[in-house]
Amino acid sequence: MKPADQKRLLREMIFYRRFEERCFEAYMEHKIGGFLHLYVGQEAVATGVLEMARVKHDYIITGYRDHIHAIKTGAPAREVMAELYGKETGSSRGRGGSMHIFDPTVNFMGGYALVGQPFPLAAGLALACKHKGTDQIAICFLGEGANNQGTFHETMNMASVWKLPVLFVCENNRYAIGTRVDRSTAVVDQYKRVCGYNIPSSQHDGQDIEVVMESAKKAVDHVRGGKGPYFIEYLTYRYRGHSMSDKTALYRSKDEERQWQERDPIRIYDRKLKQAGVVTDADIKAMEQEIDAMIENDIVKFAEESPAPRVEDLNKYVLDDNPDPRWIGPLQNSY
Amino acid sequence: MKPADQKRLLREMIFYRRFEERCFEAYMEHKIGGFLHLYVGQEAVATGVLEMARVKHDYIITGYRDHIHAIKTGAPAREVMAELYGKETGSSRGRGGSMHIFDPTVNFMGGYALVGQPFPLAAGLALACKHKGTDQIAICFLGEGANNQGTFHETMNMASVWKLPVLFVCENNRYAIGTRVDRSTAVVDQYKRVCGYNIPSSQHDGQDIEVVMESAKKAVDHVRGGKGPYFIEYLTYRYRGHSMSDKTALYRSKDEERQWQERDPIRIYDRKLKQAGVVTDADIKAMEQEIDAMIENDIVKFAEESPAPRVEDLNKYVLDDNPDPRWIGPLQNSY
Amino acid sequence: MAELAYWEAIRRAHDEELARDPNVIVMGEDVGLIGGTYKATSGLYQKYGEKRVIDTPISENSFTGIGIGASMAGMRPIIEIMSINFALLALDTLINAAAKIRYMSGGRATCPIVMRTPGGTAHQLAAQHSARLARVFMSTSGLRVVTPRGPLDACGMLKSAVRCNDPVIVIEHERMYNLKEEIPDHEYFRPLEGAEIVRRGTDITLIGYNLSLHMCLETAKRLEQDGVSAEVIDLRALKPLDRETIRRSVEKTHRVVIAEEDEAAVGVGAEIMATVIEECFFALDAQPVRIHAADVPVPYAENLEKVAIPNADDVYQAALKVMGRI
Amino acid sequence: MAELAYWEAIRRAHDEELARDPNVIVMGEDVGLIGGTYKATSGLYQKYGEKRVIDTPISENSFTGIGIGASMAGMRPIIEIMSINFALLALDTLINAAAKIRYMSGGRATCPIVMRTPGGTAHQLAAQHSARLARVFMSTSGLRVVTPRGPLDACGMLKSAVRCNDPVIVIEHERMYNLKEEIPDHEYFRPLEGAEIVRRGTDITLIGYNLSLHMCLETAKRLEQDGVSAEVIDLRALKPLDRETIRRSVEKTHRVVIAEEDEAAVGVGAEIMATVIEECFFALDAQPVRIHAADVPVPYAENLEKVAIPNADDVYQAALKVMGRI
Ligand SMILES: Cc1ncc(C[n+]2csc(CCOP(=O)(O)OP(=O)(O)O)c2C)c(N)n1
Ligand SMILES: Cc1ncc(C[n+]2csc(CCOP(=O)(O)OP(=O)(O)O)c2C)c(N)n1
Ligand SMILES: [Mg+2]
Ligand SMILES: [Mg+2]
Repeated sequence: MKPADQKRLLREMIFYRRFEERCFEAYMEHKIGGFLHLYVGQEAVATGVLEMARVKHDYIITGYRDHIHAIKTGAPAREVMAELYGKETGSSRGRGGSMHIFDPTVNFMGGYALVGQPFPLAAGLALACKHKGTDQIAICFLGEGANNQGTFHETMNMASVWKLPVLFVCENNRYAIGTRVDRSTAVVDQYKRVCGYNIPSSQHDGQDIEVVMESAKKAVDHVRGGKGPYFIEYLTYRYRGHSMSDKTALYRSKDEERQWQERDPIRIYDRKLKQAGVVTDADIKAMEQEIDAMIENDIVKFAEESPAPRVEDLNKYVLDDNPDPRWIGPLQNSY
Repeated sequence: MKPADQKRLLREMIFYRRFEERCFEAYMEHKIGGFLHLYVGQEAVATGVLEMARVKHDYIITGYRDHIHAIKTGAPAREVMAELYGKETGSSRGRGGSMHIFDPTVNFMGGYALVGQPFPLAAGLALACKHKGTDQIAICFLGEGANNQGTFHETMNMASVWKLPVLFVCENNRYAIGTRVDRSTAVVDQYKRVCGYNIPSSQHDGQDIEVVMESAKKAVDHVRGGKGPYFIEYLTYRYRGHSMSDKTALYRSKDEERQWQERDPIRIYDRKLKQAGVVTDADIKAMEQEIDAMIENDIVKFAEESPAPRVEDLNKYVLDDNPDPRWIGPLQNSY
Repeated sequence: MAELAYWEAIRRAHDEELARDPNVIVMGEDVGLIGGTYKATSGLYQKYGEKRVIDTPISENSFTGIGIGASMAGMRPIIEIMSINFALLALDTLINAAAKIRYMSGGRATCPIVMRTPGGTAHQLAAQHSARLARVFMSTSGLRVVTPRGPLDACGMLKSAVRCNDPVIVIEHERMYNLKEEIPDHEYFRPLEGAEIVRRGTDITLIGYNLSLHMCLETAKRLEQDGVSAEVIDLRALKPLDRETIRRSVEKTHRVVIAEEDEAAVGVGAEIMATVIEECFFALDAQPVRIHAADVPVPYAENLEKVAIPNADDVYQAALKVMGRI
Repeated sequence: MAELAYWEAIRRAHDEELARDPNVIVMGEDVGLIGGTYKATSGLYQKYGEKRVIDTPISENSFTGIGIGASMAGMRPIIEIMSINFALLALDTLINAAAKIRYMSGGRATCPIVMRTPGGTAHQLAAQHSARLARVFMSTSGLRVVTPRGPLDACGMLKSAVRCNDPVIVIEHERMYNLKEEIPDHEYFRPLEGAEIVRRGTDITLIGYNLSLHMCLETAKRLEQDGVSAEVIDLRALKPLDRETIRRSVEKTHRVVIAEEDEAAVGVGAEIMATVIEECFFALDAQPVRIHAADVPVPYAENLEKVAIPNADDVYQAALKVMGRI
């Protein structure tokens, strides 16, 4: 990989971290409402996997922890922020909020709040790709907790029987809210759970973006190559609570948190790049400043200044707002 | 096994066959309504497994193809027939019909029409056994098609995490209505599908009752011994259509049917017992006559002569008919 | 014009839409090789192949979800759920996903799926095979719900449903698949909105949908012999509901009986009753009456089942009562 | 008497029942170690151990089914579904199994489970976290459905639900968990049936349940200043429904407003409206009115959410209209 790309990836991860932290602040200021699930700690997974995908071409879908997946796929960060602010300029026109970022213009097909629901939707996107004979694939990011849902099993089976071009990315951050994986799951290595579907799978470090990229490339190639689904697991960690109200002290130790802090994906990568002479501390400082300025002056400003949806538009988007009367009516021979 | 027991088991299987065939006739005569799913061809599985269980002690549960499981568990055959006739003396007081035979007095906890629904119910029965510290186990019989339902996955996982005393018996008769197992399922050997749950499993011939009994004994011992769930698969075949309206010619060949007819569980066993000198052709003939007479003169007669439910009782059994007013009311300070 | 059975009309709609648009696919349990439990897709697997007419495993929630996902990428899946009872397993993808995706994406993503399913009590199928869940879909914003009363609507509305950009729930009935009606030989469409006056009258309005519409028609015939002129409305579409047609009719007749096959509590009948009250309370000359099933799970025994579910005579008796004849 | 918050009252009911009967268990996602999303089970895992207070995987349909199976063998499981939205995943085991097992076994098998869940729109949780599904359970025969309005009922009804031999659905509300009320120190029960007149009046009847009851109470206070005496009914139990209390009240006041938080179509309000019509049509002096949410999936944006869901002022305005004051 070229140094320029390495530098870009480092910058991206720092940006994602700062973006999420800025969301946290905005939430504290009551600018953002509802549930807010931050991606802090897991950045290398989405960044690395999507770097290996063909974004805007492949279909991407995930759960409620979706800001970064959307942005890396190509959704404008300011629209994501505007969505969190509940503005008409938001990715989902202010209707969806944090858990439901959508940008079909870049084939980002949404964040979903129901744990496990994206599995079949992803397989359906893949079915469409296969049906149309394109070389697109679908990529589904979900947590390890989601794998206990019935849709996991049903979808893995159908994806395999029908050889659908879908890559399942399991972000195993060890917890589903307060439940540690071994307390809810008989086989804790998630990649082993697909053995009953004839789907190849593997497990990798999710904190080292180079490991992520290398493994993701193989998985993407497999799927794009027409060999059917692939299931890839990354071991990672969320540094913050599950959502804003969550107190991690109830279910995990400070010690454990500290150990994972040492495996911070940004620190791992910046150390690596510094050692390789690709970046200096000064470069990073400059990056951070540039990022913070951009977040304030572009992203947050855009969100702040954008208009809220008009209340007159409450009923928009429930059904097709301009339906073809041939299918809808009115019925001729009635009153 | 003692010859008397062998003879008894042969007689049981012949009885089950004749019972089901008599149901077929009664359906043709419009004495039985609704859906009717017959067990013809699969007799060795329920007979063999339940012979190894402690019936009336263990909990048994299954799907809609449930007559024989109920009878072998101890539900009086005449009550089962009366149920099919929709009579007040039926196993379920005429309210359930063929798909919903219940007899909790012998711990037969029902037949269910929703494919896959009995999985969690069985695990729940097992949870109760474990909770109370008895040496009871729960046994769940279901078809291979049911294993594609989300409840399979969810339940296997929980049964394993909580080490529940439950035996899952998969009756793999190769078809789910008209869908052959390989057309719906990525891994057709059903016993391999539990690899993701840390549940031991095995596959056996379901047509030879001695094979069934031997393998079931090990499985039952495992579960009763406190080692957690076990999943056992039997390869079997239903000779008739899925239900009465089903035309098998749409999805399987006469040739295939003929091959399986040669593996008829009753013929396999009677040949074996004749060779061993346990029974003679004359014995079998006598048995058949005795069975047919009993079916007509006792079972069918009972069903025919029993009264239908009273229409005044329509609203009985919706909720507890004699609730404790302390929990139900009336509320004192209202009108 | 040829006379077709209800199932044949559905089959024809599938056939025409499959032939026209390569993005139309059919999915469901046993819809392919054996042509569907009620033959509604028979021969299509043989004609269009297993990639277009897809036999699914018994995984209702996820094969519905796969249909939804495919529709988001431009496909037009027609999903069959073999019986509405099994739809309870698929409500997460139908209600939490399909019905809400357009709204929560601010109109940027759409789910043009069709979900067809027979709902209703057939003959002695007992509690787990007799659900009548129209009410659940009717109460879900973001869905369209239609209930074709016969072959004409069954074909014409299904075709409209496939073309429409919204998720459409088509509720059929096990006891209607063999019902016959003449339908045009040429391609035609029937709209997804609008109640229909299927019989004009002046003295009382009988409102039904799906199977219960036929109870209303039978009642109207009997009432005629009693000298009562009944107007019969087929709701056709439960969502969106055509309140206007109901209002106009009741303003004319001043009397109304609503017939449905479901239990009373929070049923379609309750909503129609509320609609009548909201639209024309002061036009009423008699208390509106709803006919519905008993508040019990459906029993197997024939005699119990018979009293548990409503029939045409129940509607007739109610109409006489509303007319002050008894 | 001590003042307890709603969540504390629920916690106390759990605690008392767990202490009394070894067959009582609690199951749900994160109900154990961390004590539940709304703290309603906090401390119980520590007190009763992981065999009695069970953290489940995210498998709603099956952990509910496991609770049902256990109840058939004599246990008394209290199942928490973290949000009513997720209950759509468990409707097969709740509606196709729990609600029907007693009936279809001819009374030979029973399912004495309790399923607790918060239903309603909280603050900006958007379409997939704002469901108000009381209607779905209310329309299912074989279930009991209760909606405690405050700590007194929350504790007393939950205890009754655990003792009762039927499956009971307890619908709470995310915006009520911190609501406070004095409740007795000694053990007490509140019945699972019966609407309650929570305020007596003579001019108009306001009917609500769960959160909407509080809108009615607020409205009654405002109406008092206008010289209107409002009677307020808390339905408390949606199934079975206390039709008698509704009838008596409306026969006295001749006017009625029904408030609910759900969308109108086939909602609880429709059923109450139909009940009023069936019970006391001729006693009405004005058209009954139902207050409800807009027919849209719940939007995230604060301003849109505000207009999508009803509030106390909507009930007040409706009452004025029914009173002929505007
Ligand atoms: C169907 C459903 N059940 C429960 C929840 C509540 N819930 C939200 S997130 C979550 C944990 C999910 O854990 P995991 O899949 O590991 O993802 P992570 O949050 O760790 O990224 C739960 C239980 C939900 N949103 N949907
Ligand atoms: C949830 C659900 N989906 C679909 C059906 C329709 N159905 C009834 S039996 C059956 C096939 C089941 O096959 P299998 O589990 O192999 O059992 P078998 O009939 O072979 O004994 C299907 C699809 C149903 N009853 N319930
Ligand atoms: Mg996780
Ligand atoms: Mg089978």
